[in-house]
Amino acid sequence: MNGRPAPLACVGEVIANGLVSSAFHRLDIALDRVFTFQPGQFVMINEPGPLAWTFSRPFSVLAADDRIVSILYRVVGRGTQAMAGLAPGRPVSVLGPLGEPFPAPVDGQTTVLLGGGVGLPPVYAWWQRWGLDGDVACFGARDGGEVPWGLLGGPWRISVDSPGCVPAGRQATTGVVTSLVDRDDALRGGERTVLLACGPQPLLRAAADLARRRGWRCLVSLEEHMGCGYGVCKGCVVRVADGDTVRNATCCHDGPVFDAARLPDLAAEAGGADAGGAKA
Amino acid sequence: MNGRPAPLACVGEVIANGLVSSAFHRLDIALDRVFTFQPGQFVMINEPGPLAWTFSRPFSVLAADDRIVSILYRVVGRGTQAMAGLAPGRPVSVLGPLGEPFPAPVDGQTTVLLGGGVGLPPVYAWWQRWGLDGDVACFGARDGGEVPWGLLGGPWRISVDSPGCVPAGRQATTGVVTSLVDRDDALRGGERTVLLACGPQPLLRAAADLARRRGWRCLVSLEEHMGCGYGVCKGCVVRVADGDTVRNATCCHDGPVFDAARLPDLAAEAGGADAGGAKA
Amino acid sequence: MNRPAWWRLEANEPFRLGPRMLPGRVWTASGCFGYGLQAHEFTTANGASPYAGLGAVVTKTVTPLPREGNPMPRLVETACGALNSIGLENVGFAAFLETVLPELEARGVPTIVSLAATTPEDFGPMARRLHERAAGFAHWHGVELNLSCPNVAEGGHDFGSSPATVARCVAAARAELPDRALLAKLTPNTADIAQLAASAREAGVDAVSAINTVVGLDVDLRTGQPYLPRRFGGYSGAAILPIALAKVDQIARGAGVPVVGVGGIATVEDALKFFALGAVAVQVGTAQMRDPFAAARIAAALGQWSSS
Amino acid sequence: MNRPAWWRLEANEPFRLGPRMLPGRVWTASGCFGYGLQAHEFTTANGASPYAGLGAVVTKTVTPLPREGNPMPRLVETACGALNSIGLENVGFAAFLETVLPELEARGVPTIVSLAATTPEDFGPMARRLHERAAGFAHWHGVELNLSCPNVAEGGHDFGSSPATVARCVAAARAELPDRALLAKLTPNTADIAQLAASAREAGVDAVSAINTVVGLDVDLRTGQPYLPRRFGGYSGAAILPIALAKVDQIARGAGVPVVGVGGIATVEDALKFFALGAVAVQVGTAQMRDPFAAARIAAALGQWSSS
Ligand SMILES: Cc1cc2nc3c(=O)[nH]c(=O)nc-3n(C[C@H](O)[C@H](O)[C@H](O)COP(=O)(O)OP(=O)(O)OC[C@H]3O[C@@H](n4cnc5c(N)ncnc54)[C@H](O)[C@@H]3O)c2cc1C
Ligand SMILES: Cc1cc2nc3c(=O)[nH]c(=O)nc-3n(C[C@H](O)[C@H](O)[C@H](O)COP(=O)(O)OP(=O)(O)OC[C@H]3O[C@@H](n4cnc5c(N)ncnc54)[C@H](O)[C@@H]3O)c2cc1C
Ligand SMILES: Cc1cc2nc3c(=O)[nH]c(=O)nc-3n(C[C@H](O)[C@H](O)[C@H](O)COP(=O)(O)O)c2cc1C
Ligand SMILES: Cc1cc2nc3c(=O)[nH]c(=O)nc-3n(C[C@H](O)[C@H](O)[C@H](O)COP(=O)(O)O)c2cc1C
Ligand code: FES
Ligand code: FES
Repeated sequence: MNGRPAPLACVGEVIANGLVSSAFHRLDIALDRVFTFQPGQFVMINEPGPLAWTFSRPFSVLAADDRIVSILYRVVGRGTQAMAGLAPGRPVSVLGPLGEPFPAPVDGQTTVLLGGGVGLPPVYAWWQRWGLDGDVACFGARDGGEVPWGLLGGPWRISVDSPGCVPAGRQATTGVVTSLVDRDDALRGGERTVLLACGPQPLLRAAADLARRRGWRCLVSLEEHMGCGYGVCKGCVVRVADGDTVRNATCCHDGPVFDAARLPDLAAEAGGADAGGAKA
Repeated sequence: MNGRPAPLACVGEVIANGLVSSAFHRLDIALDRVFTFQPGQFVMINEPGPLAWTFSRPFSVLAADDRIVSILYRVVGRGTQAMAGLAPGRPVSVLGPLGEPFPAPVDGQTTVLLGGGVGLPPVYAWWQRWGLDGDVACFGARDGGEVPWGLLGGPWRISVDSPGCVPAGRQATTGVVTSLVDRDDALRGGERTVLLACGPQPLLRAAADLARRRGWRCLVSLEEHMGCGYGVCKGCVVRVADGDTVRNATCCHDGPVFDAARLPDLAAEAGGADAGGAKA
Repeated sequence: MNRPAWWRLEANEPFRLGPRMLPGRVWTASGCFGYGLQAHEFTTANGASPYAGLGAVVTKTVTPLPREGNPMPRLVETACGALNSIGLENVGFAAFLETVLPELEARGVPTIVSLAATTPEDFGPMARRLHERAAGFAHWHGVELNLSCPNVAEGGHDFGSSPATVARCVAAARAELPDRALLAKLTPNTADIAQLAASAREAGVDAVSAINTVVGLDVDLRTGQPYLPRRFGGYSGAAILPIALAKVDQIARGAGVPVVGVGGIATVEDALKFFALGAVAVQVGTAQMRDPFAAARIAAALGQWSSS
Repeated sequence: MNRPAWWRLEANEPFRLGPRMLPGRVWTASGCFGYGLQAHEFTTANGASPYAGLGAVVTKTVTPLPREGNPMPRLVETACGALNSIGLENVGFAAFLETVLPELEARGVPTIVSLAATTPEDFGPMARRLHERAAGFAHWHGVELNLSCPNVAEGGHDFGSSPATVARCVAAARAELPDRALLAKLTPNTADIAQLAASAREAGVDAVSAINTVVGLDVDLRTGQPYLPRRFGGYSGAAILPIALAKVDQIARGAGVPVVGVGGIATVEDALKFFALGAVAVQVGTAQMRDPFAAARIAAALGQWSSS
């Protein structure tokens, strides 16, 4: 909790909103103040005024530049559908940044980043902020069309569930996203290696499993349905081990980033076959 | 009820929507079928799908041209506010034409038309359809800015509550709209004269009063809050004299056009001072 | 939407409800579609009938004597629904029986007649006269006792919230209605609707309808007074859907009586939620007011799945 | 909006409620603003405090022992509101008393403590311990008995719907709470809320709060099952505003006890509707979840009129 940037509660204005791949929209919002965040943090988005949805929607911060905050989203339901229709100039309410971020790297640490589908923003933001030569950034998607190639430079390792739609000059491995590091001998047995993952549940399980096998620390960013996003409603609880006992933690305020070793629900069915790279 | 055009229930598309005076918007909607109506009839307007207001909103038909139906509206609340934001291309649901129209003229009839504020459409439509040289068309508004001059050609007599904003080459009398015919000797004592009026309650009262004094027949178009617009909910009833008894009639289906002589509520306070020409 | 995997019904096929078959499972709700005659005018220009595929039109509630209803205004739109205070304006049972019902029969509109009364024992004679006059009608399918209208000053509110009164009303009507479906429409303004439903079952209904409107109020901020002259109105529309679903679930799981779901239905998705909880049929009310084809559209969508 | 002509209150001025003065008439509702501590983080970057102008924060209901609450998911958004099934997750009365309440006092947050229990007699000891521990606290203003949470399996539902039980709960707490305001929060899931309010008045409350959430349900169409593991949830948000207004009116005109309005308030207009019906204060619940400044904004708007 310490060192988290102070969250804003304000109404911004859409300055850009459109597809950056076949499935992901990018929304850039101009605020009236500078926006700072830590990679892994999120914002609650809503329409202001009478059009507001009862609950705001959580989205990880993709990037921030002075007064502009950007998110990446997939249209899945009512809220994201409305978001996709927001033309430049339209007001958007923003609450954040919120939640526990991914930790900053310590000296000598090697970081492996695994993002799947719309789980990309936290790992992308971490890579942009802290990424070094020895670190490994991986992203998995359903197919090449879903990958926002423009965001992901050469160093990114890309996996796809099904081949196709990969632009000329770029490469993608067919398979689950964990396979991008599984075969990497340079990464075996690193005690100082930290795995940061965000994506669908099967990806998180595979990531936790991989980390356990290699003796890495593993931090995952979870998703839970949220009411408030700032810890007051207890609508988003996650079971977290605390020594010998398991207690409720809020995904929004204690998380969304948790140490995988403390998540019994993740361990429970770990190593399942379906560690797909793309969000359902 | 006989001879009313069969009503449509369909979703059209906005083709134009904008101010035609300082206070009145005109909305043109393209349908997939030819739209025919009788002057005095109205349509129920709504947004289709999940944005629909619980109740559709009634608006008199201003004009129709093949597949295009046009209305004139003033922004007063939530529904009309939303309507003002409908850009060309947006879908609009239209139910209608509905209700009892103003009667067509009979041979030898002189017709006096009185419209106030957004009560203009029914009398405008009547004038466009049936108006002859001997008829008199009058329109009252708050000021010259509110008058849709582009719609109202030379023959229209215009009154305004307060002078100002009258374009060069056009004329407007300051005063209530009934005063435009009150002083007209050519119109005294005509038994074959019919007065058709639509506008705010004080205008309708003044019109009924004038007609009574002159021995004219007077038909008024009433407004009531509506639920369905087609006679099924009994949410819009008006007290109407039926011989010796007074019973409920639906404004939407038995009206909105009624013979003023059959409306006890109109007579009750008739002749009030405030027979203003503009709708509140 | 697509057909959900759990969907099993044939919504547009006849199904048994009490002594007879009803033609389908999507109905219009009482008071929101008049006497079921007014919407015929939409057939000509739209190439389709608003009655197509309807299992029943539940007619506007009629009372033993004609009623003028409440003073205007009678309707208030709220943020996500509406309040009404119509006050059961109706032509009265005699006029209904002599002119309206025969016309519904002539037009082939599947009809369920909604009745209200000020004492439980009034339902007996009304049911008997219906039986006498309309026994031969092919399209008259049943009676729905409106035990729940919260707008009638003379007792409507407390009336239907006592299980004993519900039982007396049902018993009185059942005794005179041997060969048509008998439904009781229950009030949601009670702590335990399953108890009312169970009482109706024991007294002999074939199904209960749930829910009628929820007591609500809205204030006109210009005056600081309620909009409606009677202060309270009946709350309906999208806002009450989750309340109706809860009440239907309580009945379906707790009262052992078939239930017809009403409240907030505007789309096929809304209707499906009631069927998922075990409703045998659904009624469309407020949504029918803005779209005379609302129920017919839902019936058509469900019908497509049935035949596929 | 502009100040309505009928507006007479000074919403941000201290007013008497029972034995003491409360600092204002716009409060946050229990369960939607945590323990009143989490939102301090919004003050720094926004140049304003979410607590500014609040008459009280009603803290999340605490129970004698800590509770883990219900299984996830606990929230469902509906077309114009939400269902919750949190299940009274809370740190327990002891931890609340020792760590939370002193911190609220230290931060100067005007506080009303919400309590729930499984038997009426549990309220006595809790009130006594509060009185013993916090008698000297300047910012602790009272207790709200949550007699209405519909989500607790062990009786919460029927619990608060009997006038006799309401009276026992109130009497038990009142006996131990000599110098703080005592409120009873009533369930709307009853046919006669005015009766509950009258019962609370006779047993000694200073005011009643109305309403808690309405029982609701939503169905997940993919599975055909309710979204919430416990099937039912508490319905809140814009959709319940007309229901809350009706209940508040019934109490205000029928029970002779001051009433605090809760339910669906998101704007100053919504709040005004409760004041128009005679509410002495209002609480903001669900709207506070999407905007930590919701209640503060309403207080500021009303405060402007008071001073003008
Ligand atoms: C911390 C966090 C970060 C997230 N970051 C991103 C991101 O960067 N990009 C992105 O596309 N999505 C992200 N999500 C998921 C995103 O919040 C949901 O896709 C979105 O809320 C769906 O809203 P809807 O109205 O379109 O869907 P609906 O299904 O109509 O929503 C109904 C309700 O369910 C909730 N809900 C639905 N799906 C999810 C979900 N997967 N997780 C949490 N709540 C959900 C909604 O918030 C809403 O309350 C994140 C979720 C969390 C918790
Ligand atoms: C037969 C008829 C013809 C009409 N023709 C026109 C027209 O040509 N141009 C025009 O500008 N207006 C016309 N009106 C009035 C128009 O319907 C209302 O201005 C409009 O419904 C207001 O909607 P709102 O949501 O903006 O206002 P709100 O006040 O937010 O509406 C709330 C509710 O009150 C109803 N309502 C509010 N004002 C009126 C009103 N004056 N009459 C009836 N219901 C009202 C609305 O329909 C809605 O149900 C007509 C009304 C009727 C009955
Ligand atoms: C304007 C109006 C009039 C109604 N009249 C009746 C009635 O006469 N008898 C009755 O049983 N229910 C009546 N109802 C209740 C509806 O039949 C239905 O139970 C309720 O509105 C909930 O369904 P909905 O949300 O689909 O409207 C009326 C509802 C409305 C909105
Ligand atoms: C997530 C959530 C949790 C709640 N928890 C409590 C609670 O612990 N105690 C209580 O008395 N009311 C609780 N409530 C009810 C609210 O305090 C309030 O009475 C109700 O939600 C209606 O107001 P609203 O529409 O403004 O939310 C809760 C409501 C919500 C939405
Ligand atoms: S979303 Fe409210 S506590 Fe997490
Ligand atoms: S608006 Fe429904 S009967 Fe006239």
